[in-house]
Amino acid sequence: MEILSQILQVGFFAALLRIATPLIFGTIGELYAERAGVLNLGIEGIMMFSAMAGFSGAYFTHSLWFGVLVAVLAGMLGGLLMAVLCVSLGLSQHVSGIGTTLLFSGLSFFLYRLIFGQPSTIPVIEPFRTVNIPWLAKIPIIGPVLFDQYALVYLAFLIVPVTSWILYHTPWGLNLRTVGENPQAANSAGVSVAATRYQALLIAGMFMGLGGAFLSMAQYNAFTFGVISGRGWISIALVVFGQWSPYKSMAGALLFAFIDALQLRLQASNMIHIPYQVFLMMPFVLTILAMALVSRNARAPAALLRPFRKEER
Amino acid sequence: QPAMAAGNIKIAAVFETPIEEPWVNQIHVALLKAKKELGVEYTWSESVKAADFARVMREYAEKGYQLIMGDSFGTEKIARRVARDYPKTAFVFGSGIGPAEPNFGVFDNWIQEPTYLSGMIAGKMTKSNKIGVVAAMAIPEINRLSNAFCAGAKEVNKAVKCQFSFIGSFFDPPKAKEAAIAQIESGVDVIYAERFGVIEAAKEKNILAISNMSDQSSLAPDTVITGPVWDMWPTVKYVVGLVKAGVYTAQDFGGFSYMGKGGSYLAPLHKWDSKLPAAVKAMVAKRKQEILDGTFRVDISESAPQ
Amino acid sequence: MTTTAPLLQMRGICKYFGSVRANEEVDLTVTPGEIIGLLGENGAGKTTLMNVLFGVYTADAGQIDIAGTPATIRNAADALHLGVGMVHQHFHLVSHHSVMENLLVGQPGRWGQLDRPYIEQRLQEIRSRFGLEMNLDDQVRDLSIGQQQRLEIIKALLRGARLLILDEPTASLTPQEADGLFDALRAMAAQQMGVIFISHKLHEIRAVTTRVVIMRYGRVTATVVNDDSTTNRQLAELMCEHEIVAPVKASSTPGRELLRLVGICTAGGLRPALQDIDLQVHAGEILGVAGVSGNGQTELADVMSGMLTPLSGQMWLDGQVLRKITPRQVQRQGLGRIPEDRMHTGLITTLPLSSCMVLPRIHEHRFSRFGVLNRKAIRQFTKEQMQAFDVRASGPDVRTGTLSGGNLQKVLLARELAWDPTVLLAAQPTRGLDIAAAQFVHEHLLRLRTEGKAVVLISEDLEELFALSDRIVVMYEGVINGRMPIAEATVQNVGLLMAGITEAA
Amino acid sequence: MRWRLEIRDATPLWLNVLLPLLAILATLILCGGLIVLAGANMFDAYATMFSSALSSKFALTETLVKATPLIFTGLAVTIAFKAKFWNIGAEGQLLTGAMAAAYVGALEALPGWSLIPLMLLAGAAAGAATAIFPAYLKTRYKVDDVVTTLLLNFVILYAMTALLDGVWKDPISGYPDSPDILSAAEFPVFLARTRLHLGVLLAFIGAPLVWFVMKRTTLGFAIEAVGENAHAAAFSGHKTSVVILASAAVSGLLAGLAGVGEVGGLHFQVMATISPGYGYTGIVIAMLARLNPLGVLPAALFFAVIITGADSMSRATGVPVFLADVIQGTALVTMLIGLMFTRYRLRWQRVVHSVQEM
Ligand SMILES: Nc1ncnc2c1ncn2[C@@H]1O[C@H](COP(=O)(O)OP(=O)(O)OP(=O)(O)O)[C@@H](O)[C@H]1O
Ligand SMILES: Nc1ncnc2c1ncn2[C@@H]1O[C@H](COP(=O)(O)OP(=O)(O)OP(=O)(O)O)[C@@H](O)[C@H]1O
Ligand SMILES: [Mg+2]
Ligand SMILES: [Mg+2]
Repeated sequence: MEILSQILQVGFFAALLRIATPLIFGTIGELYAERAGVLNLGIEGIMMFSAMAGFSGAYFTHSLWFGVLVAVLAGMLGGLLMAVLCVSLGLSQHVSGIGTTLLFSGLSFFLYRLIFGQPSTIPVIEPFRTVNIPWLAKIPIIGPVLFDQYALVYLAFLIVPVTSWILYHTPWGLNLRTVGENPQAANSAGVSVAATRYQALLIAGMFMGLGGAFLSMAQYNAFTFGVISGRGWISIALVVFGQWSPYKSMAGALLFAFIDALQLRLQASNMIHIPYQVFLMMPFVLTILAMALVSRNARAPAALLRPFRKEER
Repeated sequence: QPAMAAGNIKIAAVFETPIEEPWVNQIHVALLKAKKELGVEYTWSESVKAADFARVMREYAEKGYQLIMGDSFGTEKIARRVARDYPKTAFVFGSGIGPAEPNFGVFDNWIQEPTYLSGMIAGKMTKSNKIGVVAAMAIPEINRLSNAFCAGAKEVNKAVKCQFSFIGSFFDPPKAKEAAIAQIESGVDVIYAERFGVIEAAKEKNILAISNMSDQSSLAPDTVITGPVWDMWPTVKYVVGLVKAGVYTAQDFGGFSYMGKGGSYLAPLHKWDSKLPAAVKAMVAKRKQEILDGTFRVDISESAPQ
Repeated sequence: MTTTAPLLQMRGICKYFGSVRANEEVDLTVTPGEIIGLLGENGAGKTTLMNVLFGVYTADAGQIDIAGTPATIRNAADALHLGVGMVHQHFHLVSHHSVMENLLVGQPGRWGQLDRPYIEQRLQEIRSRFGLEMNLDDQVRDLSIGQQQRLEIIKALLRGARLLILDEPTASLTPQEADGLFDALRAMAAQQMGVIFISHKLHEIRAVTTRVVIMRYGRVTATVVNDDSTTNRQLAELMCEHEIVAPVKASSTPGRELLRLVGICTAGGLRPALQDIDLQVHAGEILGVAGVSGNGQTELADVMSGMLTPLSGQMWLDGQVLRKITPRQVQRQGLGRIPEDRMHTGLITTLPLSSCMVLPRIHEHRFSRFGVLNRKAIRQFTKEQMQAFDVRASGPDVRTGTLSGGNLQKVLLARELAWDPTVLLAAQPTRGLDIAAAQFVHEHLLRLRTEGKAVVLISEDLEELFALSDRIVVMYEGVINGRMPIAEATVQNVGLLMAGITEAA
Repeated sequence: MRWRLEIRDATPLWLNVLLPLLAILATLILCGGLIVLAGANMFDAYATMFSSALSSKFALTETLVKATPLIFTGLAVTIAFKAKFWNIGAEGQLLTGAMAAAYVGALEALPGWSLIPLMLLAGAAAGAATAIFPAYLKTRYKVDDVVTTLLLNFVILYAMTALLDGVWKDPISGYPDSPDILSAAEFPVFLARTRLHLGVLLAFIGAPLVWFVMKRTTLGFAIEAVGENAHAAAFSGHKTSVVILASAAVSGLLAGLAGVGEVGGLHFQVMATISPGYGYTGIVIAMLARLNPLGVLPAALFFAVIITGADSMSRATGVPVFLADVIQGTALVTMLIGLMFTRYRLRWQRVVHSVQEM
């Protein structure tokens, strides 16, 4: 009963959307890469790097949106590296991804130190404010939940239908899916596999960049070391959980956020005395369980993990 | 017994976290001050993983640093083992256990006194009678503060209820912020920001916050009333003196972090100097004096807060 | 010389893969209305040449003129743009997409959206011009091989191909489907298109082409006009270095029953379900299984080799009933198996040849003891088998995938026959093989028969079935709807059964 | 397409030697740029880096000690990846191994001589069990192994901190660390005043042993066959799920031993931060070694040199420590590119033009 009263609060749902936002960005980004046949394990490092770059951009220009732009470019840089490694050079996607994460997270901290030194109080920016959509925000209950959020939250929930539309209703989306299923088929239909995968990875990087930007510029107002804290890895899990579908992946992100928001409230309410780590691991355990239930019908893009070299067979 | 240090001594610090971590930062700041004012040589390593901790300590010891300091969240025993192998080097580490002969001295962030005082302020300032603590994890150092904060509040306001949340890591400000928001939404209106991220939530939600470890008023002058500050300077100054004089022995330097020695205090009120009700100010000042006089002792409870 | 500009003129094409000279100074001309047959042994360079033309490979030297103007073909998009379409030896279809999606790939959209109406309209045109039809909303994975073939051709025509390349398109078509395809090709030629048709089946080449180009070791060695003056034998001789002699089938009387299936049923779903399959095969007998691809032959082979667990039914091998039908069990009971897909089921192309050769028998005492491999024995055995079956490869350590199709098939035969199986299950054993290699396989099947073994031969090549089998059964939609001794079998009655028309009806 | 990659018929030996060296050189030059950016002298910095990893007994033994968990996790990943069981979970398996070892090592009821062998056994078993679970989900329910192994790392980490925070908390320090193991359970050290412990020896024995299993036994044969083509292996009578489970077990066992080594040889207790991501680095090591168990040794040593060396270098020169991660990442990338050219060559491809003498 008390749990119910915790959930049925405006703030709970608002928190849910906020927590889900970086996950949605990461998940949708990863989705583009995987639908094109590339597992981007670089996501954790790329999100970290763009969180840092975006924050620095905003810090020095005092323009948040400029910071977002920098974050997006930084994310695309990460996508580009992945593309060079596992598209142009056809290297193993696992290693390219782990290498990218290693390199980009190292680089984030390194550059952060170079730029900001070792200050005794961490540099902060004035973060994004929530955008209150006039009239709509006044609607009781759903108003404050849906229409009083950060601009990037709106964007996150916007890119889900847009992505779905792109994937299933545009020529480019079809080419992308074909590249991820059967690169030979795409190639012989005149679609450049390499170019498509490059584009997919760049778009993926862009969204990962937005995820990073959200964390260091909206949800928090500084870049610190734990700012990503595994959210990239979780995004990878959510793509599989969502069976490579944008809407289902979003549902996964929302479920994950639901559990996280709930555990924060249960902890605070002192209602149940179990180790707080149990709450922390709940999202992970539930994701594994849910996957065990749905996986039998799930099917990864057939060409996932396979490099494509034109003249090889 | 460590030998007499000739002239300029060399100090190294080994920190497990990045230098931004609030506790580590206080040690670091004090050592920087020692470099400037006492003319010691000072180098440090940040972000030294537990797995590398011993190696880095040994490296400094091998290189002839006379004093090695550092934090030790999970590296306590590692540090002790290394110290045993270098009896001529002085080691001073944050620790919950006592010193170890001949050369392993300890300190701790005994800042429960100012934390208690800020708890009293929180107890007076809350309107909902719900106050909160968002902390990293339930380890003794943190429990001590959480409990002192809550006890201070309860002393002045019997109706106060305390809520505690742990985020499970030392660094995850977005999560700390969400945890704080969760508390605020359940009615908390004064919150103790043990970790980064909490003050931002308080500011956004227009409630009051108590900072931690350093003076963080600048982050949100209207939100942050005050907060306990840990000052490692007295400790550092004393230890450096001992090492310089060649009379260093393994001791518990924890006492130097008490208010009485100037090792901890309540952060300046800044803007709140004028906003805080005079009665509250007077009450805090009185209790502070009693602590300094030794007539009031803040109870130390290191069990996980309930 | 013809007066009209040739549709295609390839001159001096060279293509090397490392040290392999796949194409050397190749010239090829196609004029409008021509159907060119491209003939050559496995590995002669036919596919490579076509891949160069289609932009999949970039030639090392040479020039390509399309419709009289020099063309630069860097990729398939260029080729499609120039009106060259290609149906690959292995289909390039996305099996989890719909027919519509497969047709739309690489097509520009309208208003940024997929342009379905355009495809519908083009499909209408293609239907009226060439008589090819397709249901747009089917999933490719539900289509039969013949339908997938058709889809590939439509895909090419849809792009306005004026020159169509078909690389071994009939390898798994039924005679009727092949005839349908030939009608379409003739219709194209009649409309002044050019067609390049690759096949190992001489009768097809003879039936449909106007001119035959013969390749050998990467070079064009002969060009023959296809008319009454040329004979099959001539073509075969131009193509191969050694003489082709059709194997003779000695008479033999069936002995005791070696294999028996009773009431085999399997679950349906994406694959056709087998219903109540009963079969017996006797010593000294080859049983042919005919049927249009996708009517349960693959499933039958999978059940027999233990890869598909039947819902009900039993299997006897050499008089003993199998408790569980698993790969291990059927092997142990003396069933040798040549799977339909040698590259993906039979062999592991990335492993050394020697590993593939002992893959099913690695636990035998001869090859390993207490879990430790006897590598000497393995290599020795591989060498012996390579010698015995004339496998042409540099040695037992060579990567299996680098062998040609014919040699891969020999490896499989060598592996399975080494154990002296009492029954051999051979599924499509000559698919894609050139005449010489196919001959080699046939000889071995017949040898088993004379040795008093039993063979189950599943094939879509009626000619092959008629030449080798003692009895034929026909499969249609998962049931055996006809059985007859070979003496009674004709292309007509078997063809009707394959189409599902039983005599009673 | 102007430049294209062409597969080599054979790789000359000198390339196999030269290319990794070139890769290292490229890494040093690229990261040298960052060192200069940080205001230090590149040559001094590198001199410090290599000397502090290699130049003294202390440095050398520390490098070997550092390489030990990397060898174990590298081998673990090698075996799993060979079977195409994408085990990203060596990290979690290391943790369970470490926990088991720390638990057994602190049991007073056991005779002293039995502690070390039992710790090894328990750690190996715990690691194996941890890896078998996701492998079972994969073979039985087709659950994506990349995701389950990855997520399990978090679950295990939280479970471990919950234990350390609760029932298993060291009663003396009150920190979320486990109590110390008994002194009889501490691994013997081979060289006085160093930390060259039993685990180091085991790691260096382990690599050839794993090589033997992979190349010379039926289990290795089956693992490779199933990994390369599970369908074909099944057709030939191999039980693919059993083979995958077996490879997962061996993989987890090795990762578990990495944890045992850290507990028995270095820390004598478990804490939440016992592994700075050795499980993930193991993936990198395994791939650098091109999934060859013997190659794991040089790859792990190379990484150990970078980690210890770059660490000391950054301390000596004031370059931010995070350079060590950057060097590792860069080294991985350049090494991958370098190794690729042992299999491929870059060839200038003329786009077809007219042949003059037609
Ligand atoms: N991508 C490739 N890499 C390396 N070698 C190749 C490649 N493609 C073809 N070859 C080689 O080029 C030669 C010609 O092969 P190709 O496939 O063109 O023969 P083909 O005439 O089509 O044979 P088949 O009748 O069996 O289809 C062969 O020796 C083949 O091994
Ligand atoms: N990937 C490859 N790399 C190098 N050489 C190859 C490769 N693939 C094939 N070859 C070479 O090609 C030769 C013949 O192989 P290929 O597969 O082209 O034969 P094929 O006759 O075309 O078979 P199929 O009937 O399958 O078309 C082999 O002997 C080998 O030397
Ligand atoms: Mg071929
Ligand atoms: Mg071919």
